[in-house]
Amino acid sequence: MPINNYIFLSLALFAIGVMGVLMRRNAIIVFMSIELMLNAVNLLMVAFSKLYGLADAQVFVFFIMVVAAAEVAVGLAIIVSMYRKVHSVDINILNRLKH
Amino acid sequence: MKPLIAAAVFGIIMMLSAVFLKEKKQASGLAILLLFLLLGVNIWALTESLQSGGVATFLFNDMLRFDPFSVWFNVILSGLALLYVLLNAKHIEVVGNHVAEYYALLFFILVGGNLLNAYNNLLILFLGIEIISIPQYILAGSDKRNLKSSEASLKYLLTGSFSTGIMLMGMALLFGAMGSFDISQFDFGADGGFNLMAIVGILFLVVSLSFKVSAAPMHFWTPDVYDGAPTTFTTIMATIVKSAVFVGFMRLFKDSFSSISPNWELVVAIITALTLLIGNITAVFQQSVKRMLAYSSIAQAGFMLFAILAVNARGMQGMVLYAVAYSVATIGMFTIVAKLRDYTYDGFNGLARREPFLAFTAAIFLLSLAGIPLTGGFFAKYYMLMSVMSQGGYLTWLVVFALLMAVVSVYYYFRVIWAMYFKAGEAELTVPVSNADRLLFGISAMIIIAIGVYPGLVMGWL
Amino acid sequence: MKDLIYLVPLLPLVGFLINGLFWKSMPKNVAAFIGNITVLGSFVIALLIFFGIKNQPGTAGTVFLFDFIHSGSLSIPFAFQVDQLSSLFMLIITGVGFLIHLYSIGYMKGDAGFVKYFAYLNLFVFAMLVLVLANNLVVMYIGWEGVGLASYLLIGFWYKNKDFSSAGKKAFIMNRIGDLGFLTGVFLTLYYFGSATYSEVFTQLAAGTTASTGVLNAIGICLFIGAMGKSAQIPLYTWLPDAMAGPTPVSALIHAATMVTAGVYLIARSHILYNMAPAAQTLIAITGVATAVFAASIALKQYDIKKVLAYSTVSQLGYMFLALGVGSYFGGIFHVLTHAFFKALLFLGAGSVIHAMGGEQDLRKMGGLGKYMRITQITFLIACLAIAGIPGFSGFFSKDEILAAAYAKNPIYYYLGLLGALMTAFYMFRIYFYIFTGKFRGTEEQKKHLHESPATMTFPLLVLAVLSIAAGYIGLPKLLAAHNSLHEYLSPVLSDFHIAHLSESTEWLLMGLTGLLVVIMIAWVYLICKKAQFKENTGLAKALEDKWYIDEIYQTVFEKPILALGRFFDRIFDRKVVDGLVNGVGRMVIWSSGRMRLLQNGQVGFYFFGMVIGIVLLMAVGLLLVH
Amino acid sequence: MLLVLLILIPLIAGIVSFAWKNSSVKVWALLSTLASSALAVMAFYAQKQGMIRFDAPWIPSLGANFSLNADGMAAVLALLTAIIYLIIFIAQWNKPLADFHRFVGLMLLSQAGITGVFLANDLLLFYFFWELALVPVYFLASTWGGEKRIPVTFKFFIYTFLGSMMMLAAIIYLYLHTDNLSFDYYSIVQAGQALGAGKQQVLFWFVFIAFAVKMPIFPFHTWQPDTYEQAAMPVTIVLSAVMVKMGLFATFKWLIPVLPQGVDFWSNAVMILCIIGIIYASILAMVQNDLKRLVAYSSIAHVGLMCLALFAQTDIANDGVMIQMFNHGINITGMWILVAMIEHRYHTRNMKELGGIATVAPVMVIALVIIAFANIALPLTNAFVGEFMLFHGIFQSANPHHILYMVLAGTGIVFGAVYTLKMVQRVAYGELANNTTVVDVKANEVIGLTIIIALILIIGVYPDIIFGIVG
Amino acid sequence: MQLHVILFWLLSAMAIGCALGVILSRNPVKSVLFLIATFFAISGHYVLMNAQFLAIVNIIVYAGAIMVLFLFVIMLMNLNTDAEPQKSRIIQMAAVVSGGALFLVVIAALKTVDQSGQNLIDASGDIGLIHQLGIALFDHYVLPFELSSVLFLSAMIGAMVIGKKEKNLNSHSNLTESK
Repeated sequence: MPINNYIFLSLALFAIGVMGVLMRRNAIIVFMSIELMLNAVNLLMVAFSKLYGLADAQVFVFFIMVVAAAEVAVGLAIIVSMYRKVHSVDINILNRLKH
Repeated sequence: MKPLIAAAVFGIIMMLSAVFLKEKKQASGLAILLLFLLLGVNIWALTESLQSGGVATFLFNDMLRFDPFSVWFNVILSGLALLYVLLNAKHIEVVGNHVAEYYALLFFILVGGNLLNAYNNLLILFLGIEIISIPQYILAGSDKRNLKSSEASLKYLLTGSFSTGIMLMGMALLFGAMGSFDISQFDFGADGGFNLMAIVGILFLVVSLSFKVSAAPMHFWTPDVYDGAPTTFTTIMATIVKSAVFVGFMRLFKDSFSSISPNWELVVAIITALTLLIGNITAVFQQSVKRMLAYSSIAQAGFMLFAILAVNARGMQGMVLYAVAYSVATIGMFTIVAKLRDYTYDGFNGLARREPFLAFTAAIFLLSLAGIPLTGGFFAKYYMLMSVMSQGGYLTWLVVFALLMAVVSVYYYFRVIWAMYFKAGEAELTVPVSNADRLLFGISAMIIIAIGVYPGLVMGWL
Repeated sequence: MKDLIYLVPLLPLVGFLINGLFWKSMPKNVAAFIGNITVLGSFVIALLIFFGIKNQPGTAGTVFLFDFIHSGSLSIPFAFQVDQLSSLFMLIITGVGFLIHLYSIGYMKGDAGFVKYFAYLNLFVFAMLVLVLANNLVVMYIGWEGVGLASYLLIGFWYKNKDFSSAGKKAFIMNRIGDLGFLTGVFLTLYYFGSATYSEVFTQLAAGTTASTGVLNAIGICLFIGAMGKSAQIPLYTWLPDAMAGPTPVSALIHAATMVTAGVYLIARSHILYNMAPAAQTLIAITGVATAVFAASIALKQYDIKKVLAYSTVSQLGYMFLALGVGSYFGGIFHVLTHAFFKALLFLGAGSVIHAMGGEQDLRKMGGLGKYMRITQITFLIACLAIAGIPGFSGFFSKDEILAAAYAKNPIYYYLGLLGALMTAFYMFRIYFYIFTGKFRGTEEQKKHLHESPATMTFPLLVLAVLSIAAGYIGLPKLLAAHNSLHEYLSPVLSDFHIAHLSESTEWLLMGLTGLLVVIMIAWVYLICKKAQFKENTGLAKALEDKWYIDEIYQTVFEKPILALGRFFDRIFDRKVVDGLVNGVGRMVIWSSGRMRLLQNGQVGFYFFGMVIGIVLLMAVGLLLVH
Repeated sequence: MLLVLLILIPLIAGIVSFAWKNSSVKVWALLSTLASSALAVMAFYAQKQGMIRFDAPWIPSLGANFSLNADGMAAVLALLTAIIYLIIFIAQWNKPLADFHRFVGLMLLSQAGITGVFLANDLLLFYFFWELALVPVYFLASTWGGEKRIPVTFKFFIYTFLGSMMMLAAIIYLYLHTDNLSFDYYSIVQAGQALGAGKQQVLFWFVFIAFAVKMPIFPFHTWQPDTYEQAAMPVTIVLSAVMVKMGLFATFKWLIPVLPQGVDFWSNAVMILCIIGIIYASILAMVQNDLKRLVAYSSIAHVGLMCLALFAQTDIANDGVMIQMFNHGINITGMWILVAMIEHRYHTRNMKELGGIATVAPVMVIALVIIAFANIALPLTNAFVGEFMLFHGIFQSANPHHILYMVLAGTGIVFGAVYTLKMVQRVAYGELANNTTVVDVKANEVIGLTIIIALILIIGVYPDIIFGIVG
Repeated sequence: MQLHVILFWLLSAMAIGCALGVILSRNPVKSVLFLIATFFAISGHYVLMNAQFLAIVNIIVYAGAIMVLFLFVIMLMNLNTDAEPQKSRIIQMAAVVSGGALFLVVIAALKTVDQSGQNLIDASGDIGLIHQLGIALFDHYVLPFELSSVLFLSAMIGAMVIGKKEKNLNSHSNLTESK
């Protein structure tokens, strides 16, 4: 498999993640779409790692996972605390701050 | 290296102290003590760096690169943090119960800031940005009785993670093209398709870093988050964090990407112009000073972006000046906002009668933000504009545009002065102004004027 | 002797300063004394200088005082030129000036602004002396505007009356229009000759100048525009009749005897220039004769004594300019001299009448005053005879010289001039008869009050009356005398220009014709005035009474449109257009701010869209560049 | 050192005044202005021996020096500034404003800034002082004055700041084109002259707009009548008597020599603007009822003439501008003081409600008449000398239309007479319109007016007192 | 056709299909499950590229831990219905167009990238093995490793600060209701 295929695949997943971010109203799904974007990046990293025969990119993937985990921990805490107040995870109702 | 370890350790100490400290005041006291120590450690590191002749040292398999600039900038960051805490301790204490934790997060932010001015590897840049961002998500949402705070936090989290994804894509593509994460190893000389990939990667990095510094069109989060977050934590976001991220941004583009600057210069120029336009114009209509300051911070980011466009030493000097002048003034302004009951312009009415000294220093802060000579803001802007104009070409017209926008900025900054000095009213303060506050405000104003008269103080030796 | 020349203007200046600075505490008699003694002092010195020059023409020359403006190539000295022409004028100014100062003591006795009055009067004498003594056009301009200032102050002397102060204002502004011409002339002179000093300019002119005739004409016309203003020629004459608002002695001194002749002096001074500028000369002659006739026609139907005298002055000034225009500079100066005496006398006489009438100036309220004030009547009559040009009186000789020269130039000038002279005789005797003969037409109260004026007032009348007769004999025509002492005296500085010699018989004929017609005219006036009936004027008479509506025309053509334009600028153009544009920019910024902030609609979804679209566009731009 | 003191004294005195919360601050202000006046006179005479200069390094990395130079025009204007501030404090002696110490402090700061503008020989330093002068004046004009003062002053500030920013762009551009990256006057002049004609033509407007707004020249003038009307009298004096000169002086020093080709290209356009301004402002002045607006418009006309002369670019015009700047400063100060006195006594500036003041306040009217005639350049007053040289200079100009320009500008002297005399008449003459009993003049006013009238007459009669030293 | 080629296409199809499932399914629980499936597909790719350790970690950390957390939260909020409000059709179309445009722009730029055709799917190389990664991680990348602890600390503090209920706060209207 040439690298191009992996680039296309990864970018396709990334784009799907972006679409998900754009089209969903559920904060959790949006967040999940972002995780999808991160995984697309991970895939690309691994492909490049393989291409160059360097471990660096794979290590980088570890750190992406680490950060993703931390972000998810904080993010879900925030979503939950938001849900506690308004009983919704719909991002459309987040409009007290505007203009 | 010492400041980095010190900041991390102090953060942990702060975190653990929450168990022992009963009083919020004690947490503040400890934080101030530790910040003094941190500043000391930073200055120690600076003297060492200067003694060694100012050569850059690489640490941890070239993960970090310390040079006098980064060390000096770290001194500035810790100094700003100290100034911030000294002025805002009382405001931090009223945000919530977890005061010690807030301070711990502040120290972690400083760790991230330190990484951003010393990184030599994209991974460290990524980690630095995340270490800075995650505490911000938390701080933004720390006022849990306030829905706006939670909303700000969630908005920041979602948009921030999104931009992280974009940044990672950029880094991945850059790695794909270069075969390395070490920014000093990048070689753009080679031909072929990989170069194009590198450019795509760089553009992804441009937009994602634009997000972190709140440049248009990635600025959307800024007004809402700055507005919704507790004022005192907005201060951190708008000053320490913004300066640190900018330095990271600048290092990457000046040290590493400058050789292919024609490929990204136009994009950054467009971002700069848009940022200036949106920040300044939108700020005009605001009624809330806090929100105005949020837009103003977008506008100021437009000016700071000039340092990235400039890719020369003047730009770097300008960045230091800007970081100090802008941050001190903004800390001062936000602190005053935090003290007021009413955040709108009307809330400032008659402040000059009630608190003449406070109003006077506020006027100096605002003059500095507007870039009036004799204040640090002027030289900051001056260096930025000069560094970019020396590039010539269409960038000259960008400078002219920036200056026109500076005229617009005078409108909204002076409305505050207008309210303070010329409008009748009783500006209500929720947190009283102590003499220590006055002293600190005075020192801040002195710093701004000192830089405004003699800019060599902060960048002369660089 | 001429080294003392600085004292001549200085003394009145000192008088002005003393009276001006201490006006609050100055007793009236001291003020009067200071005012009179300074002018008398000047007169004595002027007299000494005059005779010094007369006896030794070589002593004429320049007295340098100090550098006025000295910058780079521009050098304007403050220097006086003491020569025959200036000393003659100096004499008229100080002499007539002194008499009028003396007269004023009595005339102004009861006025609250007595001290101020003398201060102003001294100021006028000072400025007028600077005007005539100047050795260059710039210093002359100083005096030129200085007399304007004094005139402004004195016309508006009774400042509580808005009309009076308006008259002062009008006089100053009209003069300013002329002054602009004057200044332009000065700058042209400086530009083409590098100097404004007479001697240098005229030496260059005499030596053959590089400047073209066009330039010389331009300079000449510009300077003449200045003269038009000061000497009340068409079209800038309308201020002079209004200027009668001032105290009568002021009218006598400033608006008859001296100031208004400054224009004549200017042109006589610059005669070398005008000799080389034919177009300017012709313009002067035409303007002069037109003014002479036009003003005289208005004077025919005026009822205010001073107005009549004012139009008469305008008309006589027209004669002087006619003389200058046809090249008879002697004639012009001669008429200035004689006119100074008889017109001052007329005004002072009128002043005496007005004084007696308690301020009444309307002819229709007077009549038969002769029996109450004999001296006034007789002196007034002498002046009337002089101005009308009855042979033997001074006016006859000077006017004759002018008319003869005009005839030589172009007979049309002569006929028009003659027409003017006849009208002069008509209106002068019209007022003489109305005032002094017939029955008194005023109120009983006024009648009781009628009296001859005090000695300080009658003395000047008598002196002037003598002069009005005698002055004619210094300039007798060749026909009558071998010597023309005026010509002889002035000849070092002045010479007539290309005046064709008329044959003796023609000259006799002209003289006789003028004299005869004037006498007939007087007789006719006597018949008209005997009846002393005043009806509403209609038709032409109405137009004459209303001064040909010139003031109204000026108002409609100049004043009103400019003020309307001003209001338009003020209310609409400046505020709405110019400022509106400035404010518009500001409003546009605020408006766009209001629109732009709607982008920040609070919806994270929208923010994501914004960001993604932004990224796509930036990517597209950035990548397009590479390809 | 003399020059440094000229700036330092008001600066330090100003800062001290802020803390001097006592009515005796007026003594302090008077002392300070007396000291700076004495120094200014010394500097004025000292520069006869040769230009006096001061140079000290400031920001070496930028090539900016603290360099001051009092050549002819600068010395005259420094002297003017010192005298005007002295007169202001004398005239204001018995009229303490609210928060007088702040007023004094701001005034003295603005004095330091304005003096600095005139003396600076380094472009960056010049710009610094340019703004240092503006900011205190903003506060002054906004704090004390009429009802609408705040928005009006704000507009003034933004307008002038726009100019400043345009100028800043030009400053950076010029700086980057100097050989040795320096702000030094000669380096800047060299850099500017070395630029191509096209660049100079563009740069011209960047620089000139700042100055044109400050002067102001039609059509950049609309801030001016409103600001003059609304500001308190001392501030109006500062604005019109000295700040206006900043624009003219800067044009003379920092525009014409620096961008000669740009100036050549645009001078005709600017001259036409000036002429339009002269006539336009004069006509506007004729229909004003408010005394302050009348004087404001008359000032636009006068300044237009000076600017016109600057662009005539002849030596005599420049000398004329120099002396006329001084004269205009003195005369308009006198005018404002009188307007203030009238307003103080009658509580109105509307000429419709005034009249006949001569009956009750003859001394004031005498001063009014003298200053009014100085305002319309009557010979033997100072302004005549100035205007004469201005017109002469314009006439000598190499511009093909020089005669037309002179004559058109000359209509200004006719119009000037119209509105000035109209003003005198409506204020001073006629029946007394207002029966309030008034004091004629007070001692401090007499002193202030005497200084002004003395200067009017001395310079008018013997202008060599200035040319002998400066020329 | 070789097995790994078939596997590549199969896994790619699965990844993209499941990714689409994530963003298109109305039920959040289904979205989570689709996402887990996607992760499995991606792990399959990792295995193909001989990055076994990462493949395992991916499944353990992502699918096992993170996604469970998501699922947990969704269940907590009782969101397992199909009744979630949707954005309007137009916005959804716009989202697809925008995301597609991003994809196209980048692909257009990258389509010419390296045609060397190096096959990435082979069992050669040992960089993906735990031994190699361990050495890299704890030797070369020790600093980031340590730093990630700071990150986790702040995340921990964050979860605690955000999650914990606030009690007995002195009321402070300024902060509760900023205008």
